[in-house]
Amino acid sequence: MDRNQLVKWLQAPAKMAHKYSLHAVYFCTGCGIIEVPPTITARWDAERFGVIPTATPRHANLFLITGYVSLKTLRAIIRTYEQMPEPKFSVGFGSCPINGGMYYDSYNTIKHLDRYMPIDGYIAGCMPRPEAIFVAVTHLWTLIDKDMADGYKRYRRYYAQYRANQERVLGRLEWPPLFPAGGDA
Amino acid sequence: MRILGFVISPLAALAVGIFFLGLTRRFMARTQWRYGPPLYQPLIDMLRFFTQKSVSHGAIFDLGVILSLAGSLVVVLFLPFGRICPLQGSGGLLVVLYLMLLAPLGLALSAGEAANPNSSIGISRMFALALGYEVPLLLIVLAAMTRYDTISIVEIVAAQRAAVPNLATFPLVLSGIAYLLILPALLGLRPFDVAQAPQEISSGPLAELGGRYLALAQIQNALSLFIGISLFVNLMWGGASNPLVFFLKMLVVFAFGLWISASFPRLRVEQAVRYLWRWPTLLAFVGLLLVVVIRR
Amino acid sequence: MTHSLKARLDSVFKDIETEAGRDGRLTVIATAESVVPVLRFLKEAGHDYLQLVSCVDWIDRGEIEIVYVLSSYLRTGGEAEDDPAEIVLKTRLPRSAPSLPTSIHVFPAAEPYEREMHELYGVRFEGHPRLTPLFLEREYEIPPFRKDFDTRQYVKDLFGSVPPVGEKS
Amino acid sequence: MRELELYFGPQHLGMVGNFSITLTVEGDRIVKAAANPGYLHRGFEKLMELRSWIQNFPMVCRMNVVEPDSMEMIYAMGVERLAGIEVPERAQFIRSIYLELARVGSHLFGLWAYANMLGFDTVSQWAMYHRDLILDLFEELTGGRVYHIYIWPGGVRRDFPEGFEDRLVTTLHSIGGHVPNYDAAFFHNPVFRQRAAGIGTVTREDALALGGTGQVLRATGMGYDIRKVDPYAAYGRVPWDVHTRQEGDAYSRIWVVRDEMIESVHMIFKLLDAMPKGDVYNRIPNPFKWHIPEGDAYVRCESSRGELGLYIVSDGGDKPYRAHVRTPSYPHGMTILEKVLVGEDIADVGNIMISLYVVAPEIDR
Repeated sequence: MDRNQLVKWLQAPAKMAHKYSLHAVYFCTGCGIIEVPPTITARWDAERFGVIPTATPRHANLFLITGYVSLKTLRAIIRTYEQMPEPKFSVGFGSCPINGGMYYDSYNTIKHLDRYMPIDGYIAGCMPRPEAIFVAVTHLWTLIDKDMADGYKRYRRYYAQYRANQERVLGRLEWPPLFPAGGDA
Repeated sequence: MRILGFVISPLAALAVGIFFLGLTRRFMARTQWRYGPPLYQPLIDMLRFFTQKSVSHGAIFDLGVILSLAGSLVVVLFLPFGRICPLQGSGGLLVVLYLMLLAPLGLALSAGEAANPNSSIGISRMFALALGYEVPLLLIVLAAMTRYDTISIVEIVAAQRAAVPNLATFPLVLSGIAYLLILPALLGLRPFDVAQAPQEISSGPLAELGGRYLALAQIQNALSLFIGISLFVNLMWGGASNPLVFFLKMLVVFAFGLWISASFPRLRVEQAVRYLWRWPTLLAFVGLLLVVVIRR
Repeated sequence: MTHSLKARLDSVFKDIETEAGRDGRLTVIATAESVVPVLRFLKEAGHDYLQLVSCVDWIDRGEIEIVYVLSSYLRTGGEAEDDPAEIVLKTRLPRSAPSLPTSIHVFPAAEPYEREMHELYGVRFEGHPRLTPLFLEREYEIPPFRKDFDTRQYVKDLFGSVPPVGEKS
Repeated sequence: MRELELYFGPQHLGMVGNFSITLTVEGDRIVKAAANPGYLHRGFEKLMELRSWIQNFPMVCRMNVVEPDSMEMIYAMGVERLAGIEVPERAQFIRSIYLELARVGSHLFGLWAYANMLGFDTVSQWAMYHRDLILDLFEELTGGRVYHIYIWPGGVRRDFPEGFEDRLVTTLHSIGGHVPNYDAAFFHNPVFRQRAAGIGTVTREDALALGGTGQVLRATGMGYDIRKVDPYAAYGRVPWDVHTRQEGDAYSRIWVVRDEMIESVHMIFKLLDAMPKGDVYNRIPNPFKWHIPEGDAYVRCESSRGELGLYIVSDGGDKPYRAHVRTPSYPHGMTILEKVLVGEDIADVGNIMISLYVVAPEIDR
């Protein structure tokens, strides 16, 4: 730990703790999940940087959406995202959450994930290599440092719009709104 | 001095417990051919949990978590750490055994309030496992109490330090081995981590705990590591005259636990209970029997 | 000697066509009513392995074709032996209201395939105990695997209409 | 006792893939299980109808992310059967080596998943590390870590690079050197035996009636392997054995996987020795104007999880008219899983599912 880090730790301990303790929800949303086990195991060992998978969304603060999102999965993803405690960060993994990727004309996968839930960053590629996950994590660190990883704030702010988009593709959602006031906007 | 003990003892226990948590992750990482996180990683995690938004599921939920932590904290006060032991005069082993049950009870309360099916399964597994290790643990503790004719832990430690190893201490070796056999179950380590089993029931009782509550549960976990090991060192390995030696002894015991933990997959709960009721119970029973016979 | 089974089939069932192909393959074309009896006959003849139930939408002919691919676990078949290695049983149904008796009493393995065909092609399997939704989340007017379901247009209509979230400019 | 409905998955640490099961339980016993797939449904076969014959190669491999190579193989076989393309001898050998390598990688992934499910992180991490060494070989050969798109109609995309064979042999030897470690730590581990023996028993009758293949069937004592039954690529050219066990439970399935992995490595060595020189592909027509004559075909090959089949129809156009993939996980994950789970303990759901080696994207497609 160099001196710069130490100063940062003293100035903003909470922020630094969020940076170095990214616990990811283990949710195999698509084929990107195949590169997660190498990342968290012996070859790349993401635990060096505090990134580990957890079993329940309540413990997590990082949501890696690994690959295409079908409609049935979208429902589960929104549930999971809403269960995570704030502050929480979400990263889209692979081309498919960005714009549908090679499933651009599939009737059952959604195309722009950021219209249904906030995304703090994307990792492009099909499949992105494990190194790309590390690059993404360092980018996320920078974003957290600069208070730019504010997806959860956006979710609160534009909740009415997000909820409307979710209901447009999924039909009526069976759970009550997370923010009953409908957000600020 | 005694007042100071009330502060130092829990802090020392906490420090040791959290160090053990970090050590677990580091040790596991090395057996798995990786570097692993820094030793202070549990501290970072706890800091994050504390600063995250926590969702409460009601008053009982809060109370349960606090109860389990408080129970463990009080137990720590009864356990000599080297010479530091704030509550040496009162209670002793029986109170410790009693209070050790508070921790799972508190978690059960909060899990019941959270109404997550995984938590409920975890709790029932936790109590089944407790049922498994309480029997040999009681026999072991009884053996120690009968041998030294006291229920005070401090006096047991003193008696062990005074006595020269002879034939009369042999039965306690059996009890000691029995204790080592149930140690992973007591600490909730791998072959017996049925209650949390992330792959089966999503962390069980902890499934609904988030933010602050999870941090408190982690602290409780650290303390329970301390309690399980220090009880062994005090009862079976003669304690220590200063905290450093005591810590080193604990480290050796914990390393043994980790070694077991790294080399076995998880048992099912009924298999775990069957195991606990077979060999450790048998050994502990024989130990107790011999202690009684030799005393006659 | 692919002919023996072919000849037996021809003699037992009147309303089927059989055609021996290369590589020990036998194609049988049956009517909707004779599918289950033919399957039962083939199973008793040793072709006990239902590999696949598939479905082809021949939109130009106005037909939906259900395809059963059968082979045998024990006999490898081929020219040297008595039986064909692979039997493809086809039946053609009208596109407007495709309906067929279920074959799960003969081949339990057909159960999920029939559910899938029901969902993706809208083929009714009479007597199937659970024709509940399998894969799909939304309901579709035209079953999505039919040729007249334009997935690109559908995507444009559904997902293209979802607006981006943020400050409205 | 009260019956209770429990949802297992889709967000679950012990589960590989996005899949859920609705369980009806009585206490800890499962009374009824209903597989609930569809979380990964993309309408693959529909999308394949919209892409030309050659454009479909990047599509098919994405159907199964754990072992994409057998998917490429099956599609190439289907196209070759329909279009009547011959494959040069050397390409057949390269395909076999490539597929066997993929099988080892896939089985190591399965071992990771299984050990991880049982909470045995030590072995699971070793397995994942060794799989990564194999992925490195793939990367050198094809340029991709996960998706390779290496097999083409009429052969393979390129020959082995200079010195690749040596590196292949070295890597496999170094992984093989760890087999005693795996045996001591995992396969002969008494706790593993306790956890897996007698769990999730599939009887041979059930496996046959419900369409079981692969190690599910081989663990019941039946040596059914498409590589022997209906040899493709170069599997008929070298001698090798099919490994079976009798019990049909999770323990014997994992043992079959282990034996198969070792057999695959031996097979690669034999194939390397017997490999002839020559071309690795036959020219195909201009892919943009490639029309394949009308007809239909069913082709099959042995993937690491069982029989993989493809029913492909051409109407004489430049795109497949219909393609239907028969994936091994489909019967294993739906009919067999639903049958086997009844009467088991809820603690063993993930255990059984992974020992059947169900890969969810294969079911949903």
